Amino acid sequence: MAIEKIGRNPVEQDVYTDEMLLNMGPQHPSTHGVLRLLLRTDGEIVLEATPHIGYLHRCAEKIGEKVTARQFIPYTDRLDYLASMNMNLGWALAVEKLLGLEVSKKTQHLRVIMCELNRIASHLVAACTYGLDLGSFTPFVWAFREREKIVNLFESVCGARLTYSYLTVGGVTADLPNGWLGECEGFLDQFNRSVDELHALLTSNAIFIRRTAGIGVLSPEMAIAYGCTGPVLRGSGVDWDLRRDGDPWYTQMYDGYEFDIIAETNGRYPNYQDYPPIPSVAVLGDCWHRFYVRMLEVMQSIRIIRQAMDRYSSADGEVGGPVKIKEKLAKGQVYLETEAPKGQMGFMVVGNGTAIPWRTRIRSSSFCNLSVTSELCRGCLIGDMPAVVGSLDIVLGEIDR
Amino acid sequence: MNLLTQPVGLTHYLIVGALLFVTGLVCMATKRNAVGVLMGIELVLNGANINFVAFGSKYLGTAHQCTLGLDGQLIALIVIVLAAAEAAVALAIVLSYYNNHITVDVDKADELKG
Amino acid sequence: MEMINWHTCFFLLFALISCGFAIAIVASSNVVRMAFYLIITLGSVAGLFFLAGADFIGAVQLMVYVGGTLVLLVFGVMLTARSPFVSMRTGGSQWILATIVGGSLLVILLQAAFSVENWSGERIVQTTSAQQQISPTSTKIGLSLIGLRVDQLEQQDETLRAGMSGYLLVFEIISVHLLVVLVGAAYLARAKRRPLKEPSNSKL
Amino acid sequence: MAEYLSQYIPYWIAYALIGLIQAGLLLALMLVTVAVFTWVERKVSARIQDRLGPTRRGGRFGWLQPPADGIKLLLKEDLVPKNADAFFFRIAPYICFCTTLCVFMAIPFADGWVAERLNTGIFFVLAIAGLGVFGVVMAGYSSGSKWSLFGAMREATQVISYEVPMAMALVVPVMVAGTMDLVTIGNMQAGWFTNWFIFHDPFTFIVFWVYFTCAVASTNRAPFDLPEAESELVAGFMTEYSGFRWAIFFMAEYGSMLVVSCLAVILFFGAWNGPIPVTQFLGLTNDLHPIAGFAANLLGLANCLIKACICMTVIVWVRWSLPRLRIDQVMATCWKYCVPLAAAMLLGAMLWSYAFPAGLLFRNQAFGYASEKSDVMSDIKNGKVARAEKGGRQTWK
Repeated sequence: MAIEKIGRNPVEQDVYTDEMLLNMGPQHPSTHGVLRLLLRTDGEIVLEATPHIGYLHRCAEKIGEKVTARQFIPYTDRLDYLASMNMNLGWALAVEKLLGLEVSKKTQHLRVIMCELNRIASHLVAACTYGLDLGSFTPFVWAFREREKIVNLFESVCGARLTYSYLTVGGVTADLPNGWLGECEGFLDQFNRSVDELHALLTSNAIFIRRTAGIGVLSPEMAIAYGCTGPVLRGSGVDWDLRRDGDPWYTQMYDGYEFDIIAETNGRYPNYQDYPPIPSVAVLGDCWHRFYVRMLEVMQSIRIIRQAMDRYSSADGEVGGPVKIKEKLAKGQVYLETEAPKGQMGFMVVGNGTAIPWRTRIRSSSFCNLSVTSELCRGCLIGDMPAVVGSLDIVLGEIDR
Repeated sequence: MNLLTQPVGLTHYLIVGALLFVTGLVCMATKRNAVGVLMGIELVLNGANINFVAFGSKYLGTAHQCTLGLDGQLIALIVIVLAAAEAAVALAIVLSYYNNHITVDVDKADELKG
Repeated sequence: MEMINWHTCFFLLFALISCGFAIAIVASSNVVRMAFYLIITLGSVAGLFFLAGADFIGAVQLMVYVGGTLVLLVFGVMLTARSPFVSMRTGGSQWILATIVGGSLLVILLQAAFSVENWSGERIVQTTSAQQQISPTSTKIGLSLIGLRVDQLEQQDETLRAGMSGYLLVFEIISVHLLVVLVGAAYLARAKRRPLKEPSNSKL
Repeated sequence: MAEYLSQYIPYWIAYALIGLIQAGLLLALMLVTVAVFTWVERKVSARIQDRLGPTRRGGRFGWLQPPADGIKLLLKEDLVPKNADAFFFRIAPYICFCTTLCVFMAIPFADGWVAERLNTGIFFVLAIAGLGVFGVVMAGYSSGSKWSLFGAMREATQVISYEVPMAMALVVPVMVAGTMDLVTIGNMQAGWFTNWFIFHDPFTFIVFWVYFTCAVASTNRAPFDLPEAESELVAGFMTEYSGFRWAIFFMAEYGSMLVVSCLAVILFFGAWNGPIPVTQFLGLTNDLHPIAGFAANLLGLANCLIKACICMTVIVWVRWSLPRLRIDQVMATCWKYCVPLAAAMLLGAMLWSYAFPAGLLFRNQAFGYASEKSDVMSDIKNGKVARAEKGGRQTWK
């Protein structure tokens, strides 16, 4: 492989230096948990990056075969602990599909509110820790301030601030408390301004653009070949979102909602005039685009939540409660993927007529997204490593399960 | 004679200069590492520089005799600049040699072809 | 108690540091340590320059020599410091030969240093260091380099003064020399585009 | 001072005593600045980030946070890794610290208030400040950690590269002043703030920003904090350091921040002269009474330090606002922007001083601009040059 091929980095090799094996992690500030990247470097140039995972393995799938379907909900919280609501939803929908249990419309709208709120929270963490990876500390605190408000909303709903276990098989654990919708409305009203602040600090910052544009370019073909999903896939310009394109059992939740799938088509994003322009140095599929897609998806989530709140308050009927804890599962198998903030989260559950699933399997979006790391990092600089890994937005709890 | 109360003379400087010069020479002769040889050269140049500056100094007991005056300092200045140039070229040669032979042992540098 | 001459004290301090670490350079076989010893040696040589009243030369020594050349040297050391070359030992015979040659040279030089009576410090009129007004040299040096010898203005001998016209030519030659060196060094150590090795499945 | 004391005690003791007092004062200044600025940095960053910062130790503003931090660091275990080159590992922080402290020797804080007034002041400061890199390289190399080594290599490349545009940028005010003596440069800017060198001409104004960029880079502050880039190199050259030795590095960093800020103030922002020449209006000079002169100097000291603190606060502000550059971008910033810009400004300032020898802005001649030139320059003006030139011509024939 010639030097031209290692890409856009203007670094030439001038001295015969030793290759160095470098352990980035598992205790490293920018690997987002306990990821270990084994780097083979020549000076500052990364020749090869091999992710080593498994430091957070907790046998989640095996546990799923030892407890009943409803008892497994708290374990799903701990998969992607930054988007527990979406994890709950994925498992709940899969089990409900196996049970053939359809929840009420009102419950569905409530679930949409929660999932989209949690998507905002997850994307905020992704965006702010990305700033941290690039050495900018302030957006981290600003984004966490906003996330804190979402977490407060969740806390008043279910009492927990990280592991909610709120969406459960059969519905939700409890209906919304009084006045919650007003609080949520208040949050959304002031949230636009905070997103603009983040755009100013990161998206349109010259240094941020120089650090991310053109780095870690993931072509659409490669993204599809590696099974990348979520913002990573859409950042490469693939118009694919399970909320629109997924299993009907899942997409019926979003029936009639107006929202855009954030993916670049013909060099433009939906509603592009409302957001900072795409810098000329950015290449489709680079770190900047992945970041940008997340920032724009946050705005779409706000749209969805506003619609969902209207529908929730106008919907008749009751919100569904959880099923019996030892609800017997039907015989058969169900595999359902949902659009979690980090990508497609798939749950497979095989029932054999007892309350405890015979088989539980989880398809992790971060796992597939992480697998492109070695491809993206080949030939980049050590300074680009946090930029690339951070833009994939991985959560080790989900990868290691 | 008390070393601490006696003013410094030219001799003092000359001794230091001589010592640096000789250590530099020994360094050049004994080191096998090319960079080590380079360090010897730097020492030699500094030993010489000390002499130049000392002979040009007004404070070292030569004030009333014919001294180098400012010329001593100017020569020292020129030596420093040339030493920088020399080090740059020598290091470039060492690195080039190292690139081609993966060694910096001067004893192994016995072929003219690069 | 006799007055302690601080000038001498500092001279002895710097002289001991520079000589001691110079010997350490020769004695050490670890090239990285040698580089750091050299830094200390040359730094204290700058101190000796200051003590000799050559403040400009001392600053140049620190800036160009220690701050520039030696960083380059440390770079060279680090770039070539693969474990077999960090410490390369020298044969005993070379040591003996070098010591004999060096020792005899040292004897000659020391003999020369002590040979002139006027060069030893005892002849100097006792002056305290505070009374020695350090006259600025940087302007004079600067003007000498552009062809004006202001320190020779009082020179009575007309022919001598004519010969003291300055270092303009030298300055020019050195400038060109530096340019040539810059180009040459860049050429010698230029980026060689060598192929990147194929990735292997490296394991730790 | 030493002469005054020598009436009572032997001169050589008085000399040493005065030296020690000066060193102690400078050390105290540096340590106090470090302590204050660790607190300021926490508070400023907290304000930028909608936080409160320290609030517990020492009242509601957390005044006692720096001493608390210091005690905590002192009590921590002093670890030396097994792979480390123990001797170099141990002395490296002190090298950083000592070089920073040494620089203060030549920096004046008020008219004549300088430990050692050097004719080559600014040159000496640059030379010594450049030595700090060895401490870092030594620390990085001797730690026996790859992250530290990377940090050291980055530090070496970065600092050496940025010394070039920094020196070039500083030559501009030196050229305007016609001397490298920092005290003289400071006194030349007496009077209204229009006399400050940053307002001398457009080129000095631009070159200040070049200097500021280089200064931030040479003190390893964000966005140029690559040698200790947390998210890339864990903590760079400081990875293996703990407790007291780490604190020494920390103090050296803040000390060098103070150095570059003081240089900026002395060379561009009128040194100890305030924006309004209050002392001159009041006639507070040594001619009036030594105490008046002392008071004027005290005011000057406050002026100088306040301006330096503002400069440091700006550096802090920059740090908490911007992401970090990549190493090749740092180098590009140096060689592609700072060096050409500094060179162009140098040329421009030279031409400007030919075009407008008296200065273009309303320069107040009454306050002694250009009254101090070195003796040699006046020699030249007094016709001695002609003789020298004559001698020169004869040689070239």
